[in-house]
Amino acid sequence: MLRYVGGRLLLLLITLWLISTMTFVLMHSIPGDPFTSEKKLPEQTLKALKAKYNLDKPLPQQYLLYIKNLATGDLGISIKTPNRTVNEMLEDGFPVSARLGLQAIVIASLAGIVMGMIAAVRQNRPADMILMFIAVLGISIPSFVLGPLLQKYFGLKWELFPLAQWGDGFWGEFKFTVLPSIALAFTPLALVTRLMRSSMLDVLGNDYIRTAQAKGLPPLRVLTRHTLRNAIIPVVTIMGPLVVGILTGSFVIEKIFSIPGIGKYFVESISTRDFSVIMGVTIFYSGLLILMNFFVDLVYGLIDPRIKLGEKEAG
Amino acid sequence: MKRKGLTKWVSMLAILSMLVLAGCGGASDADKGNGKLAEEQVLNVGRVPSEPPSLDPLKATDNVSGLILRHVMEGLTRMGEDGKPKPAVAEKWDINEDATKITFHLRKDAKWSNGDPVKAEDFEYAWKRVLNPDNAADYAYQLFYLKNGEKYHAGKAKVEEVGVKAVDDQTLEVELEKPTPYFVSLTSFYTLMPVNKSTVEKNKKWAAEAKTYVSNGPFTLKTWKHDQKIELAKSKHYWDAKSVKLDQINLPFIADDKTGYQQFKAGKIDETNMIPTDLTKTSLDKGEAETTPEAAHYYYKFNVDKKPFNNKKIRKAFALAIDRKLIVEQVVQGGQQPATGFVPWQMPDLAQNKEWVKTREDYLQPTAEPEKAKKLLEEGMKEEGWDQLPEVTIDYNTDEGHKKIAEAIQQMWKKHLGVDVKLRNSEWKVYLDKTRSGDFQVARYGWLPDYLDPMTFMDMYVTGGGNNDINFSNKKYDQLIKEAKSTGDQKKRMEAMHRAEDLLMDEMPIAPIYFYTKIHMQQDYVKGVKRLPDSSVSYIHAYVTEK
Amino acid sequence: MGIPAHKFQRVERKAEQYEAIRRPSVSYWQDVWRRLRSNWLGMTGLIIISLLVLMAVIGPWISDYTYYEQNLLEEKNLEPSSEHWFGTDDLGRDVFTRTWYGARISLIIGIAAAMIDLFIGVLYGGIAGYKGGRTDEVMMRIVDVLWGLPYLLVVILLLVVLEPGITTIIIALTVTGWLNMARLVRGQVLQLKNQEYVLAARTLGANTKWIMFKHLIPNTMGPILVLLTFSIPQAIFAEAFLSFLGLGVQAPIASWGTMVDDALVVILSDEWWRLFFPSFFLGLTLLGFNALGDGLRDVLDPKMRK
Amino acid sequence: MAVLEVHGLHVSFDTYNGEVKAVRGVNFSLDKGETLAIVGESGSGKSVTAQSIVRLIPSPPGRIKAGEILFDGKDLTQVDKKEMYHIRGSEIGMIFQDPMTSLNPTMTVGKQIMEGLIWHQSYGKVQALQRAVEMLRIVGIPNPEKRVYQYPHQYSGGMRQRAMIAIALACNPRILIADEPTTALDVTIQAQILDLMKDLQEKTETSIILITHDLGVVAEMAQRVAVMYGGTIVETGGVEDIFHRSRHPYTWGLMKSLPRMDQKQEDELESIPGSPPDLLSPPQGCPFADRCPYAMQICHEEMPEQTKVSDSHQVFCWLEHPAAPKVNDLKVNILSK
Repeated sequence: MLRYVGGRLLLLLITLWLISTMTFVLMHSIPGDPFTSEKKLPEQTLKALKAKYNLDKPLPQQYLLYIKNLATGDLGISIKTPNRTVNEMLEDGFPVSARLGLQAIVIASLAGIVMGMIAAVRQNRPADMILMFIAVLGISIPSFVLGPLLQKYFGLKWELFPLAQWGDGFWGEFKFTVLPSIALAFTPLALVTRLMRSSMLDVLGNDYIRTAQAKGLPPLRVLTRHTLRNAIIPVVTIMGPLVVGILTGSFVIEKIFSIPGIGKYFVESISTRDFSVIMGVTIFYSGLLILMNFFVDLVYGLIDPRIKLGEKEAG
Repeated sequence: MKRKGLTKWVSMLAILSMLVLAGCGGASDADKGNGKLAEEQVLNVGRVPSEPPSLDPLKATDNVSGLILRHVMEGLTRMGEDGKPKPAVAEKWDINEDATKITFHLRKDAKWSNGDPVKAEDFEYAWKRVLNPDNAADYAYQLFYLKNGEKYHAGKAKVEEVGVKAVDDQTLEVELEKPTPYFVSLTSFYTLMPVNKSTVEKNKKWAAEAKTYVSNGPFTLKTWKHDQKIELAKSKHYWDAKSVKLDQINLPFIADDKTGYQQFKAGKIDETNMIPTDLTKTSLDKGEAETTPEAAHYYYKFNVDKKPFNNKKIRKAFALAIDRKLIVEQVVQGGQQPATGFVPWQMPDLAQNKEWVKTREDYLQPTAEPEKAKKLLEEGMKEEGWDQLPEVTIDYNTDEGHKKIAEAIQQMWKKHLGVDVKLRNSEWKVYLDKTRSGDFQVARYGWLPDYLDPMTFMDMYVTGGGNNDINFSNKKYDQLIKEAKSTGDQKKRMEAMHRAEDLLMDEMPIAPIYFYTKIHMQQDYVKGVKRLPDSSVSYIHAYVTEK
Repeated sequence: MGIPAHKFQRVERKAEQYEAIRRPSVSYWQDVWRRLRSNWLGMTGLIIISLLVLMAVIGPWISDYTYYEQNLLEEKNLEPSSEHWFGTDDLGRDVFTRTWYGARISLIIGIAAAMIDLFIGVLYGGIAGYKGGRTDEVMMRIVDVLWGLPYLLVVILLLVVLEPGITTIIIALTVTGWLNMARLVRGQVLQLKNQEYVLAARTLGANTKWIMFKHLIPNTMGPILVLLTFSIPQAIFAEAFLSFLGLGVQAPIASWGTMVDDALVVILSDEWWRLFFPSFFLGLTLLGFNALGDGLRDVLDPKMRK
Repeated sequence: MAVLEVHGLHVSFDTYNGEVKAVRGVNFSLDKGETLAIVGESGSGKSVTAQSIVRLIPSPPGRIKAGEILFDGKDLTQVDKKEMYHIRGSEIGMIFQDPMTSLNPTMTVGKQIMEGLIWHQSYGKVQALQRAVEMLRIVGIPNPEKRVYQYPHQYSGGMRQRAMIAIALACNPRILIADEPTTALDVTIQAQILDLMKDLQEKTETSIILITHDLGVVAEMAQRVAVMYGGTIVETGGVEDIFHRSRHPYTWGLMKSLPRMDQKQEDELESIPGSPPDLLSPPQGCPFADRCPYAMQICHEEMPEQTKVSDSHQVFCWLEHPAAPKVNDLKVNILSK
């Protein structure tokens, strides 16, 4: 096991290196640089700017410089907001995105699992149909539509929650997080519900459920003790990338609700070609993603003792 | 002028006459509400979509930084409501006859927020700092007017040779490369604002946080919560603090127009420009929003190197087949003006002291002229010996507004010229790359002026000009622009530029569409907000009455 | 007892009759179809989708308008009426025609992208999960790499390299679209491959392909179908985003995604029909696919087939 | 004294194709310490009958249409859910056919045994664990202290069925329903498991309902046998009655298909031609009539009545009718064609 974990951590570094190298290449192979703008800057200004950010050097040299800084944990300075370092941007923004994301994940996974279980137990009956309808709403109303709708009704019309912005302190922030959390949770909720329903149905058909029932366990106990764990693998699988995606913020939700998270950097850094931010958020995101997928793989083994990773190939 | 202005520099008489005028008009915002000052003088402004990139005048390049800088900092002059420079840190100034040497006399009571006096040296330091190539300031070119400014920036002159010098604490001498009568107006621009020399030298990151920020304007930077909000507080060190009524201006960052709009509706925001484009017409019709003209031009540019727009008649035909009035009234719907020439409204003709557009003939009709256009197209095709027009594609960068206009124009060209054109949209920087490299036939463009003088438009299309990516080249035109640039005589300058515009509109390398407006909404209890001809907005003398 | 004696006569049977097959034998797909036909949920889904496809084909054709013809002066933002069944948009175009024209693009893109995701994802994830060990390790790290790359950068590169159009959109959508499917399938296969029936099949000498397609894939069909029904709307909305960047269909051609995008503002104004119709049919499509998915799940579920 | 009495049980499943009448009027009783075997081929309704006793038929689509199941004088079709949960597991235990799939793969065997104890007998965790170890030892699992913490996939097939028995018997139920307990096992292990069950039954006086299609198992385990066909019991009696004095053509068929020691290797086992009736539209008359070599007209038209051969032996067949022809000596010829 220890060797497996060690091997995975080494692979993590290699994967991360691959991602950053490919991103670096991609980033420099698309048109435009941070200083391309509608009004063309004078040649000498461009030269000075490029020199300042080492962009005048040959690419391999830029790459080595970048990797060198990266090794020391320095992600560099944002080219478009020159008074902030990428590290600062991530340090300030990530807790905000993560907070919102965690709330959304909790809503989506808990409610989704419960709703999925209900739908499965009540298969093809009204409760199941209603839940399917909700799930379809959840996927057919994208967050860029849902956000403004929530704002219009819960913020403007009924004045239940603030329309947008962000507060101070944990509880001061809470009311600001309600609407965006809901908006953020909606689609994952639908996905978790549907996946859970489907794999619950698979599990409910198994013989050991009958064994559990024959033991005289009441249905709720059968569901929680015997079906949940066996049915949750698909949900756990999609949770890996989903959690990372949500924790690192959503561009759309953060924009609509004016939330100071890091979600916007994923889009804005690329549209402004802010090279250092692109690299910074990519490394941050993929590091998190790889860790999370690693974690998911470990969780597989905990959930189902039959799953043994890192073993010799089957057959 | 609709709004009651309490301009400090205008004489008492002027104030009186304006009040009378406002009374006659009956629509002054002082009439709305009961006019009693509210207890809390706090204004919530919805104009900041995201974190300002930098509040260091050296690095600021965008509207948001500009908006904040205009309130926390003060240059030698400030733009007045008539578009003319008004005294600010400089009490007065002298210009020599050919507009190559200007002496600014600074007021004694101008102070930094840390109590230091504002000295001429701060300006000299700030300007040379902008020009210093090591600092790589995007807007260094705003100071290329200074003698040797461009050379110093290019590393071809020494810093001492740059034409700015603090003679003493209150006197700043400026030498210019060429006659530049509008240089005084430029001193209100944020790149030319002073910085506190000792602060900047001590702390490289002084402009990154509210705590370390030292400013000389009517407001100070009270809070800067990154990615979240900025709060400005009235400065007690400001020389004219007594005419500032607001205690605080809150600038929450609101990235989405729809959110800004709803925030305004919810009363969380008092003044904003965040109105979704599709709602402008409704908001204007309901009277909740207003527009002000903006000296900027939205047009299509023809690549004169690419068929079929190498032909002047064909260019003209396409330009004539655009119904500008229809686009303005039915597509963009924000009170814009159909463009009938190149230089937009609000630009002054400094020789006649009138708006430029009123001193020139209309080169085009606001509506389409289908017969003329069709005839020109046929003639053009005959000239080129084409039976069939080469395929035409409109390029635009993706944005809801651009797309709608492109769709409308596509339809107009089909209807009026019988030509099927294609649309092609691209991501912003890809689009820039395409247009820069000449990989387009006709593309949308919008030009916002750097300063309030027609030259900011006219020198764009000189041969080899930095932004002349349509490769337009005309010797006569180049000659006229050169003429205008070499004299301080407004009459000669304006005349030359008028002739250049005649020529440009005859060659028609661009198809004018409309002149921009700025839109805003303001709660009834907000008074004294000023909107200036350079389309900036000022809250310095704003106040809040009881609701 | 009053039973007549003749009732106690022996009734002779021929031997063949014993073997008479009570239920006609059917092929696998015939069986699926027969069972689906009796599954009202699946049939509802199938009918909804068929109707939508039918309308996408004939919708633009039965309307008097084209998707591009504008009438800026007289017919902007008209409510639904007998003239314009779904109203008109802000350039005075007929929303009915645009909706069904958009249906063509959105349905093609949604279904094609989902199918490609399914194909690659199931194959890749199945192999990774089944092989396990180092193969799985390497294959899943490749997935991580693709996932970690900033998608927008990839898309912009495609924008430069490829001509805009439906094919390009589908390529862009499937470059990373299959990753989720692959991970899901792999997770399921990891769980299933150690189950007794698979072990049994393996001991009996069944080859990998057989085990994959006869044992593993059918048993993970439920989650696959769920993810599949989700990748359709995702593709449809992503298409709007990609078209926004310049990768996809060019204006004035609309898709549901771009129509929803363009009509977003009606949340704050009154022209509800511009948002409602494309959203409604998009929702209906998803409802159809979800119902069909659930129905198929019931039909294909090996445990339910008795 | 009967521990369990089943009277006129009807169970149906509502499917898309219509109502499947899986059990149609089944009666039997079970005495204390007795083993009743219910035999019949698959689809005959024997498993449904067993599952109905503890109300474990999936509902919907299944439902008990009519009849009563008396346990301790209580009608199990009527008791409330809560009481039913108590009876299941604690009073009536169950073992299923496939030990491979009948254990929860994600729970240790120990926990699966302990669960019932904690739930029904309010055992503490430590106590329950001790009992689980004890149970494993009783069912003959070596090294139970260690095995109790293992997962099912670490057990072999036979061990799993032992574990299943341990689970079913942990609470000392009065009735054990064993639904084809050995079908999925190797022959050698089959014998071990049967021995184990017999052994345990002697010690605990548990009554067993043994559901099987394997007459060999019946011979070894049961005192009484009920033969089911097409959702009804066609013949019931003591083991001797059924094996040596059976009166129903279907039972004869079953006997014929039983492998015998004296059979030559090359002889094929005899089978009953045809297939069981479609219970979507069950035949009006005797369900076996279609396959019965002696079928008479009446067989196709009316259900046969019960004929009491002896106190312990009942049969449902028109051949028992005084008016019916005697066919005793013809059966072998006809069946073997």
